[in-house]
Amino acid sequence: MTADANTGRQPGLQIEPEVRIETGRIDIAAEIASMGGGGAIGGLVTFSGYCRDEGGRLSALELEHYPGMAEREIAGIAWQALERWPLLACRAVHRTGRILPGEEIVFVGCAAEHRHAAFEAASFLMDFLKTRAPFWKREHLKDGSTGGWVEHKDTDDLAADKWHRL
Amino acid sequence: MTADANTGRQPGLQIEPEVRIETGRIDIAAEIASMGGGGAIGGLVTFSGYCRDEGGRLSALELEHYPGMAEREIAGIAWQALERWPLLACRAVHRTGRILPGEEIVFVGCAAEHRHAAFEAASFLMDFLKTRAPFWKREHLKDGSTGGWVEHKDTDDLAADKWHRL
Amino acid sequence: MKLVYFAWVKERIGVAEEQVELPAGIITVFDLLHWLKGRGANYEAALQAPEIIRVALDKEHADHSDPIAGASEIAIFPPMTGG
Amino acid sequence: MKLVYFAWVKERIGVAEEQVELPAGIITVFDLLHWLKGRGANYEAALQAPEIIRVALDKEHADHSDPIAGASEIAIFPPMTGG
Repeated sequence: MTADANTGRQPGLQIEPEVRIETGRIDIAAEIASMGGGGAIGGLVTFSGYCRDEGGRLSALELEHYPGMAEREIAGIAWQALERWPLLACRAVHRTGRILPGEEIVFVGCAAEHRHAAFEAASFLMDFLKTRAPFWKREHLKDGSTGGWVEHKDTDDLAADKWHRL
Repeated sequence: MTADANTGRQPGLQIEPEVRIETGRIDIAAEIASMGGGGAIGGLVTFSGYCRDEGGRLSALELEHYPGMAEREIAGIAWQALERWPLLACRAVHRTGRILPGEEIVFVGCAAEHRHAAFEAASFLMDFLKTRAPFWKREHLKDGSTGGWVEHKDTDDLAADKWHRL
Repeated sequence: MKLVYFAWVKERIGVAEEQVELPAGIITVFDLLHWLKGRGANYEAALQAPEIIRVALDKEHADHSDPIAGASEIAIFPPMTGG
Repeated sequence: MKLVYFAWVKERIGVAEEQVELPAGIITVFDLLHWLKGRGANYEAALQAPEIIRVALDKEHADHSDPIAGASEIAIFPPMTGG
Protein backbone atom coordinates (compact mmCIF):
# COMPACT_ATOMS: atom_id res chain seq x y z
CA MET A 1 0.00 0.00 0.00
CA THR A 2 1.26 3.46 -0.79
CA ALA A 3 0.05 6.48 1.06
CA ASP A 4 -1.97 9.13 -0.75
CA ALA A 5 0.36 12.00 -1.62
CA ASN A 6 -2.04 14.67 -0.40
CA THR A 7 -3.40 13.19 2.78
CA GLY A 8 -0.80 10.61 3.75
CA ARG A 9 -3.73 8.27 4.36
CA GLN A 10 -3.39 4.58 3.55
CA PRO A 11 -5.82 3.53 0.83
CA GLY A 12 -8.34 0.93 1.84
CA LEU A 13 -8.24 1.55 5.56
CA GLN A 14 -11.11 4.02 5.52
CA ILE A 15 -10.89 4.66 9.24
CA GLU A 16 -12.96 7.55 10.49
CA PRO A 17 -12.49 9.20 13.84
CA GLU A 18 -15.33 8.93 16.33
CA VAL A 19 -15.93 12.23 18.14
CA ARG A 20 -18.62 12.77 20.75
CA ILE A 21 -19.53 15.54 23.17
CA GLU A 22 -21.71 14.37 26.02
CA THR A 23 -23.25 15.71 29.21
CA GLY A 24 -23.43 12.35 31.02
CA ARG A 25 -20.63 10.23 32.45
CA ILE A 26 -18.14 8.67 30.01
CA ASP A 27 -17.95 4.91 30.50
CA ILE A 28 -14.18 4.57 30.07
CA ALA A 29 -14.31 0.78 30.40
CA ALA A 30 -16.94 0.49 27.67
CA GLU A 31 -15.02 2.87 25.40
CA ILE A 32 -11.89 0.77 25.71
CA ALA A 33 -13.70 -2.53 25.40
CA SER A 34 -15.18 -1.40 22.10
CA MET A 35 -11.83 -0.20 20.72
CA GLY A 36 -9.32 -2.96 21.48
CA GLY A 37 -8.55 -6.28 19.81
CA GLY A 38 -9.92 -7.04 16.39
CA GLY A 39 -7.02 -8.88 14.79
CA ALA A 40 -5.06 -6.07 13.15
CA ILE A 41 -4.62 -3.93 16.27
CA GLY A 42 -1.34 -4.43 18.09
CA GLY A 43 -1.61 -1.59 20.58
CA LEU A 44 -4.24 0.73 22.02
CA VAL A 45 -3.25 3.85 23.93
CA THR A 46 -5.90 5.68 25.89
CA PHE A 47 -5.90 8.92 27.82
CA SER A 48 -8.53 9.58 30.44
CA GLY A 49 -8.63 13.05 31.96
CA TYR A 50 -10.21 13.42 35.39
CA CYS A 51 -11.53 16.27 37.49
CA ARG A 52 -9.05 16.74 40.36
CA ASP A 53 -10.28 17.83 43.79
CA GLU A 54 -7.44 20.38 44.08
CA GLY A 55 -6.56 19.29 47.58
CA GLY A 56 -10.19 19.16 48.66
CA ARG A 57 -10.87 22.79 47.67
CA LEU A 58 -13.05 21.92 44.68
CA SER A 59 -16.66 20.74 44.74
CA ALA A 60 -17.11 20.60 40.94
CA LEU A 61 -15.89 21.81 37.59
CA GLU A 62 -18.34 23.37 35.16
CA LEU A 63 -17.47 22.79 31.53
CA GLU A 64 -18.79 25.23 28.96
CA HIS A 65 -18.34 24.64 25.25
CA TYR A 66 -19.17 26.17 21.87
CA PRO A 67 -21.62 23.69 20.32
CA GLY A 68 -20.85 22.86 16.73
CA MET A 69 -17.35 24.29 16.80
CA ALA A 70 -16.21 21.94 19.59
CA GLU A 71 -17.15 18.82 17.61
CA ARG A 72 -15.68 20.25 14.43
CA GLU A 73 -12.35 21.19 16.02
CA ILE A 74 -11.87 17.82 17.72
CA ALA A 75 -12.80 15.99 14.53
CA GLY A 76 -10.31 18.14 12.61
CA ILE A 77 -7.53 17.23 15.05
CA ALA A 78 -8.49 13.55 14.86
CA TRP A 79 -8.36 13.63 11.04
CA GLN A 80 -4.89 15.18 11.26
CA ALA A 81 -3.83 12.33 13.56
CA LEU A 82 -5.20 9.79 11.05
CA GLU A 83 -3.20 11.44 8.29
CA ARG A 84 -0.01 11.55 10.34
CA TRP A 85 -0.03 8.04 11.82
CA PRO A 86 -1.31 4.70 10.44
CA LEU A 87 -4.12 4.35 12.98
CA LEU A 88 -6.70 1.59 13.03
CA ALA A 89 -9.07 3.42 15.38
CA CYS A 90 -9.28 6.93 16.78
CA ARG A 91 -11.83 8.21 19.28
CA ALA A 92 -12.34 11.32 21.40
CA VAL A 93 -15.15 11.89 23.87
CA HIS A 94 -15.47 15.12 25.88
CA ARG A 95 -17.96 15.93 28.63
CA THR A 96 -19.64 19.26 29.26
CA GLY A 97 -21.68 20.52 32.19
CA ARG A 98 -21.04 19.89 35.87
CA ILE A 99 -18.30 17.36 36.67
CA LEU A 100 -17.45 16.13 40.17
CA PRO A 101 -13.93 15.47 41.48
CA GLY A 102 -12.80 12.00 40.47
CA GLU A 103 -15.14 11.93 37.45
CA GLU A 104 -13.79 11.79 33.93
CA ILE A 105 -13.70 14.88 31.69
CA VAL A 106 -12.24 13.51 28.50
CA PHE A 107 -11.34 10.20 26.85
CA VAL A 108 -9.02 9.75 23.90
CA GLY A 109 -8.13 6.40 22.37
CA CYS A 110 -5.81 5.56 19.46
CA ALA A 111 -5.17 2.06 18.15
CA ALA A 112 -2.50 1.02 15.69
CA GLU A 113 -0.54 -1.98 14.54
CA HIS A 114 2.50 -0.79 16.52
CA ARG A 115 2.64 1.02 19.82
CA HIS A 116 4.62 4.15 18.99
CA ALA A 117 2.02 5.37 16.49
CA ALA A 118 -0.71 4.87 19.10
CA PHE A 119 1.27 6.67 21.83
CA GLU A 120 2.16 9.61 19.62
CA ALA A 121 -1.28 10.03 18.11
CA ALA A 122 -3.02 9.97 21.50
CA SER A 123 -0.57 12.52 22.89
CA PHE A 124 -0.94 14.71 19.77
CA LEU A 125 -4.73 14.57 20.04
CA MET A 126 -4.67 15.69 23.67
CA ASP A 127 -2.15 18.49 23.03
CA PHE A 128 -4.28 20.00 20.28
CA LEU A 129 -7.59 19.30 21.96
CA LYS A 130 -6.27 21.38 24.90
CA THR A 131 -5.29 24.34 22.74
CA ARG A 132 -7.87 24.28 19.92
CA ALA A 133 -11.16 22.79 21.17
CA PRO A 134 -13.51 25.50 22.47
CA PHE A 135 -14.12 24.34 26.06
CA TRP A 136 -13.77 26.41 29.22
CA LYS A 137 -13.61 25.24 32.83
CA ARG A 138 -14.97 27.12 35.82
CA GLU A 139 -14.40 26.02 39.41
CA HIS A 140 -17.09 25.58 42.02
CA LEU A 141 -15.66 25.52 45.52
CA LYS A 142 -16.46 23.46 48.59
CA ASP A 143 -17.48 26.58 50.51
CA GLY A 144 -20.39 27.02 48.08
CA SER A 145 -18.88 29.93 46.16
CA THR A 146 -18.16 30.00 42.47
CA GLY A 147 -14.44 30.18 41.94
CA GLY A 148 -12.73 31.60 38.92
CA TRP A 149 -12.41 30.36 35.39
CA VAL A 150 -9.45 28.01 35.06
CA GLU A 151 -6.52 29.86 33.51
CA HIS A 152 -5.07 28.77 30.23
CA LYS A 153 -1.56 27.38 30.60
CA ASP A 154 1.19 28.55 28.27
CA THR A 155 2.78 25.12 28.68
CA ASP A 156 -0.19 23.71 26.76
CA ASP A 157 0.62 25.98 23.81
CA LEU A 158 4.25 24.87 23.94
CA ALA A 159 3.20 21.22 24.02
CA ALA A 160 1.05 21.67 20.92
CA ASP A 161 3.71 23.75 19.20
CA LYS A 162 6.33 21.03 19.44
CA TRP A 163 4.37 18.85 16.98
CA HIS A 164 4.96 21.45 14.28
CA ARG A 165 8.68 20.88 14.62
CA LEU A 166 8.59 17.08 14.56
CA MET B 1 7.37 19.11 48.83
CA THR B 2 10.94 18.65 47.69
CA ALA B 3 12.07 15.58 45.84
CA ASP B 4 14.57 13.23 47.43
CA ALA B 5 17.99 13.99 45.94
CA ASN B 6 18.82 10.34 45.31
CA THR B 7 15.57 8.94 44.02
CA GLY B 8 13.70 11.99 42.78
CA ARG B 9 10.70 10.56 44.60
CA GLN B 10 8.27 12.92 46.30
CA PRO B 11 8.14 12.33 50.05
CA GLY B 12 4.80 11.22 51.39
CA LEU B 13 3.42 9.78 48.17
CA GLN B 14 4.60 6.25 48.87
CA ILE B 15 3.25 4.93 45.61
CA GLU B 16 4.26 1.38 44.78
CA PRO B 17 4.00 -0.12 41.32
CA GLU B 18 1.62 -3.03 40.87
CA VAL B 19 3.13 -5.77 38.71
CA ARG B 20 1.40 -9.02 37.86
CA ILE B 21 2.08 -11.92 35.51
CA GLU B 22 -0.99 -13.97 34.73
CA THR B 23 -2.03 -16.89 32.57
CA GLY B 24 -5.70 -15.86 32.26
CA ARG B 25 -7.26 -12.99 30.33
CA ILE B 26 -6.49 -9.45 31.48
CA ASP B 27 -9.71 -7.53 32.18
CA ILE B 28 -8.58 -4.19 30.71
CA ALA B 29 -11.82 -2.47 31.68
CA ALA B 30 -11.47 -3.58 35.29
CA GLU B 31 -7.80 -2.54 35.39
CA ILE B 32 -8.66 0.94 34.19
CA ALA B 33 -11.72 1.29 36.41
CA SER B 34 -9.56 0.55 39.45
CA MET B 35 -6.85 3.05 38.45
CA GLY B 36 -8.68 6.24 37.42
CA GLY B 37 -10.21 9.06 39.42
CA GLY B 38 -9.50 9.42 43.09
CA GLY B 39 -9.27 13.18 43.45
CA ALA B 40 -5.57 13.83 42.89
CA ILE B 41 -5.32 12.11 39.49
CA GLY B 42 -5.66 14.44 36.50
CA GLY B 43 -4.73 11.98 33.78
CA LEU B 44 -4.44 8.25 33.23
CA VAL B 45 -2.62 6.84 30.21
CA THR B 46 -2.98 3.17 29.42
CA PHE B 47 -1.37 0.91 26.86
CA SER B 48 -3.01 -2.36 25.91
CA GLY B 49 -1.05 -4.68 23.68
CA TYR B 50 -2.98 -7.22 21.63
CA CYS B 51 -2.19 -10.40 19.73
CA ARG B 52 -2.51 -9.55 16.03
CA ASP B 53 -3.77 -12.18 13.60
CA GLU B 54 -1.00 -11.30 11.10
CA GLY B 55 -3.39 -11.15 8.19
CA GLY B 56 -5.19 -14.32 9.25
CA ARG B 57 -1.99 -16.42 9.24
CA LEU B 58 -1.80 -16.76 13.04
CA SER B 59 -3.92 -19.07 15.20
CA ALA B 60 -2.24 -18.16 18.50
CA LEU B 61 0.84 -16.73 20.18
CA GLU B 62 2.57 -18.73 22.88
CA LEU B 63 4.24 -16.59 25.51
CA GLU B 64 7.11 -18.10 27.49
CA HIS B 65 8.68 -16.28 30.41
CA TYR B 66 11.37 -16.66 33.05
CA PRO B 67 9.44 -16.87 36.32
CA GLY B 68 10.85 -14.70 39.05
CA MET B 69 13.04 -12.67 36.76
CA ALA B 70 10.10 -11.42 34.68
CA GLU B 71 8.32 -9.95 37.73
CA ARG B 72 11.55 -8.50 39.05
CA GLU B 73 12.53 -6.83 35.78
CA ILE B 74 9.11 -5.25 35.23
CA ALA B 75 8.98 -4.06 38.83
CA GLY B 76 12.46 -2.56 38.42
CA ILE B 77 11.35 -0.65 35.32
CA ALA B 78 8.21 0.53 37.11
CA TRP B 79 10.26 1.80 40.07
CA GLN B 80 12.46 3.71 37.62
CA ALA B 81 9.33 5.30 36.14
CA LEU B 82 8.17 6.28 39.64
CA GLU B 83 11.52 7.91 40.31
CA ARG B 84 11.54 9.74 37.00
CA TRP B 85 7.95 11.06 36.92
CA PRO B 86 5.60 12.18 39.72
CA LEU B 87 3.15 9.31 39.25
CA LEU B 88 0.11 8.66 41.40
CA ALA B 89 -0.36 5.10 40.16
CA CYS B 90 1.65 2.68 38.05
CA ARG B 91 0.59 -0.79 36.97
CA ALA B 92 1.85 -3.45 34.56
CA VAL B 93 0.16 -6.78 33.84
CA HIS B 94 1.62 -9.33 31.40
CA ARG B 95 0.09 -12.59 30.25
CA THR B 96 1.90 -15.82 29.55
CA GLY B 97 0.79 -19.02 27.86
CA ARG B 98 -1.41 -19.33 24.80
CA ILE B 99 -2.99 -16.10 23.55
CA LEU B 100 -5.51 -15.90 20.70
CA PRO B 101 -5.62 -13.16 18.05
CA GLY B 102 -7.53 -10.16 19.37
CA GLU B 103 -6.76 -11.06 22.98
CA GLU B 104 -4.66 -8.79 25.16
CA ILE B 105 -1.01 -9.59 25.92
CA VAL B 106 0.00 -6.73 28.16
CA PHE B 107 -1.53 -3.80 30.03
CA VAL B 108 0.34 -0.78 31.35
CA GLY B 109 -1.28 2.14 33.16
CA CYS B 110 0.27 5.32 34.56
CA ALA B 111 -1.67 8.02 36.38
CA ALA B 112 -0.41 11.47 37.30
CA GLU B 113 -1.61 14.94 38.16
CA HIS B 114 -0.73 16.13 34.64
CA ARG B 115 -0.94 14.28 31.36
CA HIS B 116 2.60 14.52 30.02
CA ALA B 117 4.06 12.61 32.98
CA ALA B 118 1.47 9.87 32.45
CA PHE B 119 2.12 9.66 28.68
CA GLU B 120 5.89 9.57 29.07
CA ALA B 121 5.92 7.08 31.92
CA ALA B 122 3.61 4.64 30.11
CA SER B 123 5.70 4.87 26.94
CA PHE B 124 8.94 4.43 28.94
CA LEU B 125 7.51 1.38 30.71
CA MET B 126 6.57 -0.28 27.44
CA ASP B 127 9.91 0.50 25.77
CA PHE B 128 11.89 -1.10 28.60
CA LEU B 129 9.44 -3.93 29.16
CA LYS B 130 10.01 -4.86 25.49
CA THR B 131 13.79 -4.91 25.79
CA ARG B 132 14.39 -6.05 29.41
CA ALA B 133 11.54 -8.29 30.56
CA PRO B 134 12.29 -11.99 29.86
CA PHE B 135 9.35 -12.99 27.68
CA TRP B 136 9.48 -14.77 24.33
CA LYS B 137 6.75 -15.18 21.73
CA ARG B 138 6.29 -18.16 19.46
CA GLU B 139 3.75 -18.28 16.65
CA HIS B 140 1.22 -21.01 16.08
CA LEU B 141 -0.19 -20.96 12.58
CA LYS B 142 -3.68 -21.49 11.18
CA ASP B 143 -2.47 -24.53 9.21
CA GLY B 144 -1.77 -26.31 12.52
CA SER B 145 1.99 -25.98 12.36
CA THR B 146 4.19 -24.28 14.92
CA GLY B 147 5.76 -21.25 13.34
CA GLY B 148 8.97 -19.66 14.44
CA TRP B 149 9.90 -17.64 17.47
CA VAL B 150 9.13 -13.98 16.95
CA GLU B 151 12.29 -12.09 16.10
CA HIS B 152 13.57 -9.36 18.33
CA LYS B 153 13.34 -5.93 16.68
CA ASP B 154 16.31 -3.59 16.74
CA THR B 155 13.85 -0.68 16.67
CA ASP B 156 12.78 -1.76 20.17
CA ASP B 157 16.36 -1.33 21.40
CA LEU B 158 16.53 2.10 19.78
CA ALA B 159 13.24 3.09 21.39
CA ALA B 160 14.53 2.11 24.83
CA ASP B 161 17.90 3.72 24.20
CA LYS B 162 16.41 7.12 23.51
CA TRP B 163 15.32 7.44 27.17
CA HIS B 164 18.99 7.42 28.23
CA ARG B 165 19.50 10.58 26.23
CA LEU B 166 16.46 12.49 27.51
CA MET C 1 -23.74 40.45 12.25
CA LYS C 2 -24.24 37.90 15.03
CA LEU C 3 -21.70 37.95 17.86
CA VAL C 4 -21.51 35.10 20.39
CA TYR C 5 -19.51 35.15 23.61
CA PHE C 6 -18.22 32.41 25.89
CA ALA C 7 -16.83 31.91 29.41
CA TRP C 8 -15.59 35.07 31.13
CA VAL C 9 -15.98 37.16 27.98
CA LYS C 10 -19.70 36.33 28.06
CA GLU C 11 -19.85 36.87 31.81
CA ARG C 12 -18.25 40.30 31.67
CA ILE C 13 -20.22 41.53 28.65
CA GLY C 14 -23.38 40.22 30.25
CA VAL C 15 -25.02 38.59 27.24
CA ALA C 16 -24.42 35.28 25.44
CA GLU C 17 -25.02 36.74 21.98
CA GLU C 18 -26.20 39.84 20.21
CA GLN C 19 -26.79 41.28 16.76
CA VAL C 20 -24.67 44.31 15.96
CA GLU C 21 -24.47 46.77 13.11
CA LEU C 22 -20.84 47.30 12.30
CA PRO C 23 -19.76 50.81 11.29
CA ALA C 24 -17.79 51.23 8.09
CA GLY C 25 -14.05 50.64 8.41
CA ILE C 26 -14.23 47.47 10.53
CA ILE C 27 -12.24 45.16 8.29
CA THR C 28 -10.35 42.70 10.49
CA VAL C 29 -10.87 40.77 13.72
CA PHE C 30 -8.50 43.30 15.31
CA ASP C 31 -10.73 46.18 14.22
CA LEU C 32 -13.82 44.44 15.56
CA LEU C 33 -12.29 43.79 19.00
CA HIS C 34 -11.13 47.39 19.38
CA TRP C 35 -14.47 48.77 18.26
CA LEU C 36 -16.34 46.46 20.66
CA LYS C 37 -14.05 47.45 23.53
CA GLY C 38 -15.23 51.04 23.20
CA ARG C 39 -18.93 50.17 23.52
CA GLY C 40 -19.10 50.44 27.31
CA ALA C 41 -17.59 49.44 30.65
CA ASN C 42 -18.74 45.82 30.32
CA TYR C 43 -17.03 45.47 26.91
CA GLU C 44 -13.97 47.27 28.23
CA ALA C 45 -13.81 44.75 31.14
CA ALA C 46 -14.17 41.77 28.79
CA LEU C 47 -11.68 42.98 26.20
CA GLN C 48 -9.13 44.87 28.29
CA ALA C 49 -6.39 42.63 26.91
CA PRO C 50 -7.57 42.06 23.33
CA GLU C 51 -4.32 40.33 22.38
CA ILE C 52 -5.24 37.22 24.41
CA ILE C 53 -8.80 37.03 23.09
CA ARG C 54 -9.63 34.24 20.63
CA VAL C 55 -12.05 34.68 17.77
CA ALA C 56 -13.82 32.21 15.51
CA LEU C 57 -15.46 33.13 12.23
CA ASP C 58 -18.33 30.76 11.49
CA LYS C 59 -16.87 28.25 13.97
CA GLU C 60 -13.32 28.33 12.63
CA HIS C 61 -10.36 29.80 14.51
CA ALA C 62 -9.28 33.15 13.07
CA ASP C 63 -6.20 35.32 13.50
CA HIS C 64 -6.62 38.93 14.59
CA SER C 65 -5.43 40.03 11.17
CA ASP C 66 -8.09 38.01 9.31
CA PRO C 67 -10.85 39.95 7.50
CA ILE C 68 -14.32 39.37 8.94
CA ALA C 69 -16.21 40.04 5.73
CA GLY C 70 -18.52 37.18 4.85
CA ALA C 71 -18.78 35.71 8.34
CA SER C 72 -22.32 35.31 9.61
CA GLU C 73 -21.40 34.32 13.19
CA ILE C 74 -18.38 35.68 15.02
CA ALA C 75 -17.49 34.06 18.35
CA ILE C 76 -15.32 35.84 20.92
CA PHE C 77 -13.88 33.93 23.86
CA PRO C 78 -10.90 33.48 26.23
CA PRO C 79 -8.12 30.96 25.58
CA MET C 80 -9.51 27.44 25.85
CA THR C 81 -9.13 25.28 28.95
CA GLY C 82 -10.73 22.00 27.95
CA GLY C 83 -9.35 18.47 28.03
CA MET D 1 26.31 -24.67 38.62
CA LYS D 2 22.67 -24.61 37.48
CA LEU D 3 22.05 -23.48 33.90
CA VAL D 4 18.55 -22.65 32.67
CA TYR D 5 17.54 -22.09 29.04
CA PHE D 6 14.59 -20.36 27.40
CA ALA D 7 12.82 -20.10 24.04
CA TRP D 8 14.87 -21.27 21.04
CA VAL D 9 18.03 -21.68 23.12
CA LYS D 10 16.15 -24.25 25.22
CA GLU D 11 14.61 -25.81 22.13
CA ARG D 12 17.96 -26.27 20.36
CA ILE D 13 19.86 -27.51 23.38
CA GLY D 14 16.98 -29.87 24.15
CA VAL D 15 16.72 -29.39 27.91
CA ALA D 16 15.18 -26.65 30.05
CA GLU D 17 17.92 -26.81 32.67
CA GLU D 18 20.94 -28.77 33.75
CA GLN D 19 23.68 -28.94 36.36
CA VAL D 20 27.20 -28.54 34.97
CA GLU D 21 30.69 -28.75 36.38
CA LEU D 22 32.68 -25.88 34.99
CA PRO D 23 36.33 -26.50 34.14
CA ALA D 24 38.93 -24.14 35.56
CA GLY D 25 39.43 -20.95 33.55
CA ILE D 26 35.77 -20.12 32.94
CA ILE D 27 35.70 -16.63 34.44
CA THR D 28 33.19 -14.56 32.48
CA VAL D 29 29.84 -14.98 30.76
CA PHE D 30 31.78 -14.89 27.49
CA ASP D 31 33.97 -17.81 28.61
CA LEU D 32 30.89 -19.79 29.66
CA LEU D 33 29.08 -19.30 26.33
CA HIS D 34 32.14 -20.37 24.31
CA TRP D 35 32.79 -23.40 26.49
CA LEU D 36 29.11 -24.45 26.24
CA LYS D 37 29.15 -24.01 22.48
CA GLY D 38 31.81 -26.72 22.22
CA ARG D 39 29.80 -29.32 24.13
CA GLY D 40 28.01 -30.77 21.10
CA ALA D 41 25.97 -30.08 17.97
CA ASN D 42 22.89 -29.03 19.95
CA TYR D 43 24.87 -26.44 21.92
CA GLU D 44 26.59 -25.34 18.72
CA ALA D 45 23.16 -24.82 17.12
CA ALA D 46 21.86 -22.84 20.10
CA LEU D 47 24.93 -20.67 20.53
CA GLN D 48 26.16 -20.26 16.95
CA ALA D 49 25.93 -16.47 17.34
CA PRO D 50 26.94 -16.01 20.98
CA GLU D 51 27.06 -12.22 20.60
CA ILE D 52 23.26 -11.99 20.41
CA ILE D 53 22.67 -14.33 23.38
CA ARG D 54 21.43 -12.78 26.63
CA VAL D 55 22.50 -14.05 30.01
CA ALA D 56 21.13 -13.49 33.50
CA LEU D 57 23.05 -14.25 36.69
CA ASP D 58 20.63 -15.10 39.50
CA LYS D 59 17.82 -13.41 37.54
CA GLU D 60 19.67 -10.18 36.78
CA HIS D 61 20.81 -9.18 33.29
CA ALA D 62 24.57 -9.59 32.84
CA ASP D 63 27.05 -8.37 30.25
CA HIS D 64 29.23 -10.90 28.47
CA SER D 65 32.24 -9.44 30.26
CA ASP D 66 30.74 -9.96 33.73
CA PRO D 67 32.35 -12.61 35.99
CA ILE D 68 30.07 -15.53 36.78
CA ALA D 69 31.67 -16.38 40.12
CA GLY D 70 29.10 -16.50 42.91
CA ALA D 71 26.06 -17.01 40.70
CA SER D 72 23.99 -20.04 41.63
CA GLU D 73 21.65 -19.92 38.60
CA ILE D 74 22.73 -18.78 35.17
CA ALA D 75 20.01 -18.26 32.55
CA ILE D 76 20.80 -18.25 28.83
CA PHE D 77 18.23 -17.02 26.33
CA PRO D 78 17.57 -15.16 23.06
CA PRO D 79 16.76 -11.45 22.92
CA MET D 80 13.38 -10.85 24.52
CA THR D 81 10.16 -10.40 22.52
CA GLY D 82 7.56 -9.68 25.20
CA GLY D 83 5.11 -6.81 25.48
